[in-house]
Amino acid sequence: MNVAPSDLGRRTGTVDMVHGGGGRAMTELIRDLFQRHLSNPILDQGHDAALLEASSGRLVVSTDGHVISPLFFPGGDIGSLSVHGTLNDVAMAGARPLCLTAGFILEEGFPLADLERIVMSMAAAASEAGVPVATGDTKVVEKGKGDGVFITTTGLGVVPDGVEISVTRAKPGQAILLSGSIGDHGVAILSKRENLEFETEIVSDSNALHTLVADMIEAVPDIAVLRDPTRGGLAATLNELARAAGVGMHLDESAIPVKGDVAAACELLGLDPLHVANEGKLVCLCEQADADRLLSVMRAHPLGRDAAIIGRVTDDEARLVEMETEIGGLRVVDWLSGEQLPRIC
Amino acid sequence: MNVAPSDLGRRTGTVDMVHGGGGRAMTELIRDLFQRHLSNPILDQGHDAALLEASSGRLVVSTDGHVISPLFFPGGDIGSLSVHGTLNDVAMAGARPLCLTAGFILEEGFPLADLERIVMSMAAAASEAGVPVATGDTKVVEKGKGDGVFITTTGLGVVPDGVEISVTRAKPGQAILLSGSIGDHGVAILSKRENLEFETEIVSDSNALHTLVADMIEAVPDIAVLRDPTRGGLAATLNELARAAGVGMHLDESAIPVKGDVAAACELLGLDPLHVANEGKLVCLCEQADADRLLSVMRAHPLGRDAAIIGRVTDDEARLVEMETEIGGLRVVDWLSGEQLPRIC
Amino acid sequence: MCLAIPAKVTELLDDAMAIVALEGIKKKISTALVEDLSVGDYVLVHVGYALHKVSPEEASRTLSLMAEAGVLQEELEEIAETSK
Amino acid sequence: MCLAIPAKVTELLDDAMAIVALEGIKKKISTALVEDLSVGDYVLVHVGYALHKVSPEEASRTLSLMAEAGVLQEELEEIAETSK
Amino acid sequence: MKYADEFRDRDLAKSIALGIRQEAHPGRTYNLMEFCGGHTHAIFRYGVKDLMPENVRFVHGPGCPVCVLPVRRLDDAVEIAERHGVILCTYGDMMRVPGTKQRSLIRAKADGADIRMVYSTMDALKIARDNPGRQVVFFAIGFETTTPPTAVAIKQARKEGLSNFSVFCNHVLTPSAIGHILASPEVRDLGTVRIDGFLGPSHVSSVIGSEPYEFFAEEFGKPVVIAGFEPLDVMQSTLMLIRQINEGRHHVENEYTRVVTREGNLKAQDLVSKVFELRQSFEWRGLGKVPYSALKIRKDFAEFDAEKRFEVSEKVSREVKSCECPAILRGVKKPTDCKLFGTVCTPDNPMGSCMVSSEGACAAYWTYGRYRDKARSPRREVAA
Amino acid sequence: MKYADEFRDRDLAKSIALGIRQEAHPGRTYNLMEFCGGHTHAIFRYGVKDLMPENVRFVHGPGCPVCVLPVRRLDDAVEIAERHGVILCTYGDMMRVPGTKQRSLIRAKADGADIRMVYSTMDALKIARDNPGRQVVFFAIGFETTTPPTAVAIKQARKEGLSNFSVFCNHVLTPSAIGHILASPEVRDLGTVRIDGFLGPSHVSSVIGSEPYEFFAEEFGKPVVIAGFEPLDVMQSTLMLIRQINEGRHHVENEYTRVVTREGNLKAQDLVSKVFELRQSFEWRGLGKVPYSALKIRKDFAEFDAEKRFEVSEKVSREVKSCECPAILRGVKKPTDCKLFGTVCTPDNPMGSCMVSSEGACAAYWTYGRYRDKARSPRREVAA
Ligand code: SF4
Ligand code: SF4
Ligand SMILES: [Mg+2]
Ligand SMILES: [Mg+2]
Ligand SMILES: [Mg+2]
Ligand SMILES: [Mg+2]
Ligand SMILES: [Mg+2]
Ligand SMILES: [Mg+2]
Ligand SMILES: [Mg+2]
Ligand SMILES: [Mg+2]
Ligand SMILES: [Mg+2]
Ligand SMILES: [Mg+2]
Repeated sequence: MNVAPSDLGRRTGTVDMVHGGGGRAMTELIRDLFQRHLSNPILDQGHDAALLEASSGRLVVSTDGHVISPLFFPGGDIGSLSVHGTLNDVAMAGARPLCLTAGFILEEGFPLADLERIVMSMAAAASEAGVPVATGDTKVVEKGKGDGVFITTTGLGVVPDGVEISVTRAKPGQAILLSGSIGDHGVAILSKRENLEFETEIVSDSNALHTLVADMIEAVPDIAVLRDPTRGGLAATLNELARAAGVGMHLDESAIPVKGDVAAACELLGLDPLHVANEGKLVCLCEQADADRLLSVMRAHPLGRDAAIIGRVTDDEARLVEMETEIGGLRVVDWLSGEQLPRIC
Repeated sequence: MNVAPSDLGRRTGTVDMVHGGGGRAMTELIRDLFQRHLSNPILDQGHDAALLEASSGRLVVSTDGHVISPLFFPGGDIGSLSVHGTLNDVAMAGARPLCLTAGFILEEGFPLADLERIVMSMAAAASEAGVPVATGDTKVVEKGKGDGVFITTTGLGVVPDGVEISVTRAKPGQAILLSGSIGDHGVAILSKRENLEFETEIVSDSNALHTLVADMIEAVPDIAVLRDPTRGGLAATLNELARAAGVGMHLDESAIPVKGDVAAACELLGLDPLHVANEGKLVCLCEQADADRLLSVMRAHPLGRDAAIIGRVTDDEARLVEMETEIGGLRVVDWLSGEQLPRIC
Repeated sequence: MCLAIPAKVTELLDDAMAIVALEGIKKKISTALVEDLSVGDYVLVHVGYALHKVSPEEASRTLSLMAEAGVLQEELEEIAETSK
Repeated sequence: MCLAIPAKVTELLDDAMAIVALEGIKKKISTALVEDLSVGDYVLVHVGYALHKVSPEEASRTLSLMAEAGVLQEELEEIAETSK
Repeated sequence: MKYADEFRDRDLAKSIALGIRQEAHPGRTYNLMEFCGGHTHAIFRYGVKDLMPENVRFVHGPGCPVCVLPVRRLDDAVEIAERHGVILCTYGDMMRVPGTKQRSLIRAKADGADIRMVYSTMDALKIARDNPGRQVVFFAIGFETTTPPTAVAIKQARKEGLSNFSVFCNHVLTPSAIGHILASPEVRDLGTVRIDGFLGPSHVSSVIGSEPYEFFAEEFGKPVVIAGFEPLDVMQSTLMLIRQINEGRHHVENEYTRVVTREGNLKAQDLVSKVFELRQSFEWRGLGKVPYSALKIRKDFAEFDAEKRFEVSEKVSREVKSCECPAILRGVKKPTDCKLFGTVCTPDNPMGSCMVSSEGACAAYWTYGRYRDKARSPRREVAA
Repeated sequence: MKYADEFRDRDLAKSIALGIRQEAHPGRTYNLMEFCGGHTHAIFRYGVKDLMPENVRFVHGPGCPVCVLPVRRLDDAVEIAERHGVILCTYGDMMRVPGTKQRSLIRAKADGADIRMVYSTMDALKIARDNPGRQVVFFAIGFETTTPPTAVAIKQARKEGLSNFSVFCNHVLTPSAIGHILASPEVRDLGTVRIDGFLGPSHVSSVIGSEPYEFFAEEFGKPVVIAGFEPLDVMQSTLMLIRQINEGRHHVENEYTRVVTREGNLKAQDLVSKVFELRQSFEWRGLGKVPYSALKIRKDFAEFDAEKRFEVSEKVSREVKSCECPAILRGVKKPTDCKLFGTVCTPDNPMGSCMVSSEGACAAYWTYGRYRDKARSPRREVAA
């Protein structure tokens, strides 16, 4: 994407403290960049608070800060990611998303052309998902007090009647389904990290899952739990669930889809794919009786093509997630400890 | 407030990258600090997305990032401010707030005791306002890529039937009301800035205005416009309104309440109180016929005690905000240009 | 040019420093540039330094001159008014 | 200890560098520590350096040994099975 | 605020306005140059012009230290910060002033230079104390008012042995500038700018007294009134000038007696003369090279002279060509005479220093005047 | 992944497991020390123990370069970073290892030190090239595997004249450590730890060959099998050890023939001996001072030796007292014998290096084993 920034940056082409000062420059930044690209009837009201049409039903709200580095990565950037990440959290409550809000924290000196590229990618992601960015906010921090761009998005959605998705409904015996291969996002990001660079065809799986969820709910309204295994990977998500629900889990390593390149990158860097982040995958717990039907619905959706049943919920009072390994042994799958650092040992 | 942090910080007492890694440490930070202090039935669901009770009516949503320095100031801190700032944007749409969300971006090395103090102050502000923090998010950025704490809050509210507050309803002839003295917040902050320190009794006016708005709407449901003059001060807010509505404004300098200390600090630093930020004030446009009634309702509320009618909307096609000065001359009130820098000339 | 404002000396400190008050604002400034300061004096403050004392007598003399400036005209107008 | 993984040399570069492939992953590594490398060779990669070539013949010999390890036991079990 | 509020009184303003209307002869115009940006600011900020009769006109002079600093010196400061990796301290006023290619200090900071805004020279000293491993340079600008605090800081640095502190000195002298304007061909011979009298600097005179202006009041035959910066001071001084003009006098009179004496602050003068000495010549924006119009640090304090400590390259500094600041600073043109005013050049995107400094004439015209729609409609001037 | 996936095959695993169950005599136990953390990791990560009969036991050895680094050396690295303001580069593995008062490199970084994680010594060289104004120190750790890349970097730095690059060398030697364990009174005389054989280092031997182990296989009468790091390699090597033990042999055998030869990588060995020389003695955590067990930079390359370039203070380094890492590294205790295991000490809050390194025995027990509820219920050991 080769974008000529509007005349905002005619002087320096970068974000100035002035752009956050509450004066004319800020108003113009908002108008010429944010409103221009993200335009939709709600945002175009131009209010500090967006007014939505009357709606009824149980509302769902979720928020996520995005602080990713690098800002641009194969398969997306912080703009599209901040849309997908929050839409997915709304979708994991079983909800139909209504709108998003976006709060930008910009570092002084950040190139306006990069900002425009990010906002355009955000706009494309939102419009592809069919969800408007209803309102936003921009702050500028001094050089050295930020990292280019941080974006905090909040999503709002409505839960269809009859749907009750909650971690409290996780019960021993249920099937654990995964919508596709793990680790793609994290490996795409790592491939661009300074000092780690490697070439790969792997692109981030960053995607909005609400239409997949809608299909799943239509087929099996009784789905018990949905989660998107983002930071900390599948391992963190399953451990969180186990801990919150007071259950254990038993996984089958051979059933968990991992792309060859992702496995290879993990070998190279000493990482476990189970700990690597995803941004377009979901985990689902449902009754065994519904599992096969759900699986075929998932596989019929473009974002669930590689879906698999990867294990079952157990009644382990120690709330452990355990896994039968490739070679037939048994191991525990723990949370990631600390940061995910490439290692040599 | 002297807070002993929970045992989260037993090793170092500061935020680690680990706290943002998506593993156990993060889960514990969230549980032992955020959930502990901000606890309410919605947040306690413990989901990544919060489920609200069914509600009907026109929804309002608003978001704001808070990047203030210093983090603690007379009359508040970034925690309380991030609650008030967003509740006020929701209230300025005439809405009754339903809930807030909070996204934290923490800098590695930030003291956990300070974070706890901020979260407690946020909790106190939310509970005083009667609005729950429904869900949140925490990210940690490397040392030197943040500035202690950034908080992005999003607020959700419902607009009562019959209320139509919109900048498009600004019309020549309307009265301009201000809920109290200007500049208190900005001066309280400046008094703590490095290299500027001065002593003052002035504390920030940071406050949640939704109950004042509720009273005003009850008395005059026909209010045309509400705005909180935050960044850029009263001058920016009035210019934004004038520009958006295609009207001019005429102000009376002597009618605008400015505390003695605020005026003095502005003289000392070469600032104009009209450009200094407020966090607990509102501007209101209404028909002249309603102005006196509205004024007395405002004055009856603790947060509107010093309310005043400060001018009127005009039909100036140049959309200028002009003001009769103290000595009887006329000047234009412009936006703040650039950052608000103390000056010597 | 040269933003400066009169403020009242409320405390004399060591090292040629003082506290001045401007309404409720208190600020520490340098008095290295003025001699014989006493608490209660007003000084002109510029970039954190007292530049000069302010003379109360001269201030009120100036105010009187200002008040007198329009007197003749006012009287003429009053005369015109009453003789209408 | 000493995380290392076999990868295939796909390109030899100047300055004792090479590109290796591991599935679809390509990574530039140093070959300063090994001699006589050819494209198609597998090398053991550790901290960005090739440490040693991997011998295909020895690999398959080892795999055969592994396959034979359980043969006797398997046969005994089969015999037990059929003689039930 | 005592000694401020009284001098902003509406009734007194009316009184002086009446006096002026009464004494100004309808048959002639009074062109009064306010030397100081402080006066320009007060005139616009309080709408003083609305209270004046048509024939009393203010001509804006070169009295804004930010505006008169040549681009070259700002470029040098940026270079010191960037090339030598120092901590460069300066007053808030300088931060946004555009240098060559619009590169301001705030821009250099955004690009990574360590530039810090200070309120006082004492803050700069503190930064030097707190960063013993770094060189700290105070970028000093200002007239006689601002010079003594710089002198105090240099003496203090010597006393404390702060070897990492130095000053990039750009202090200039007002009497030389006024004299230069009066001696310029435009004023003296061609008569393109008729100046009938001067509103003289007030805060500058609190230090140097009123006496230094006596020479050219006499020499050039123009009355000078040392005028305070409050709106009533400006009005009263205007009245005093009108009276002198009417009577054909050309004395130095003092309206601002509550602070200014004939001899000024001798202690401050003494300190300044110990630390600084005259430069043979210094460039003022708008006025060009003006002899003996600026100060440099004496040899005795050479170790605190950033010009000696840091080498600065020969460079081609460039102002925006069509910027009329130079003419405006000489009183030859008004901001609205500039083609860039209000279109390309606004306070958000200043092309020249007169648009940045809140004491600059362009900024005052734009911020407080009704010129903002100039870009939209044909040029029209509305009384400010 | 070729040469990896084949060695994780479930059917082959079953085959070897059958073989082991068949050949291991039910009447005796086989205590096999896996010297390397890589083996420990493979055993736990793949659940190898589940496929072994009860009487085949793995004893964890000192083969994790991160675990054996004494706290003192880590404290020195932190000091170099903090006191000398250098850019300290290190492998990710070292970042979270707790030093005195739990101060890790990551903590020093949070406090402001410039510490950068690198994947390769080539990255450290690049950082030095990119920051000519800064000193860049590579904090080198590792066994014989990791030493040659450090040697290449030092030679490259000399070639390029990178005068701002140096290495804080902590490379250690495995044969000396194994010999030291076998010679220790616990093993030799008291018999508290009975070791029947060794799974020998595989990647180390890709460099040094299998030959260096022949001396003590002979001397101490214990069989050694050089074992690859894939789970099937570990299992096959176990079978080979069982056979030797059953037959009363004590030879060095090589399971990992696809990479390891008797003589190893002569080119790498030659390079290492040009750049490094033996230290008379070096401290290993758990083993104490071990003679001739580590390398230092030769005098000829002294300008690249951070120990010579940066002065480091005499300091009292302290490990957590009740941490049993020292005993665990000698194979004398198991992680579950440590009172802190799983209560105070977890991977999120490690007290000792064995809990940080993913090759540390404590981390493996915790992460892959069923020990997490230890803090809640009475100590119970469940097969991992
Ligand atoms: S308007 Fe701008 S360009 Fe024109 S003279 Fe003024 S500062 Fe210069
Ligand atoms: S559990 Fe922790 S304290 Fe105990 S031996 Fe292991 S690392 Fe040391
Ligand atoms: Mg979320
Ligand atoms: Mg998310
Ligand atoms: Mg989620
Ligand atoms: Mg906002
Ligand atoms: Mg940065
Ligand atoms: Mg908002
Ligand atoms: Mg707000
Ligand atoms: Mg607002
Ligand atoms: Mg989140
Ligand atoms: Mg910082």
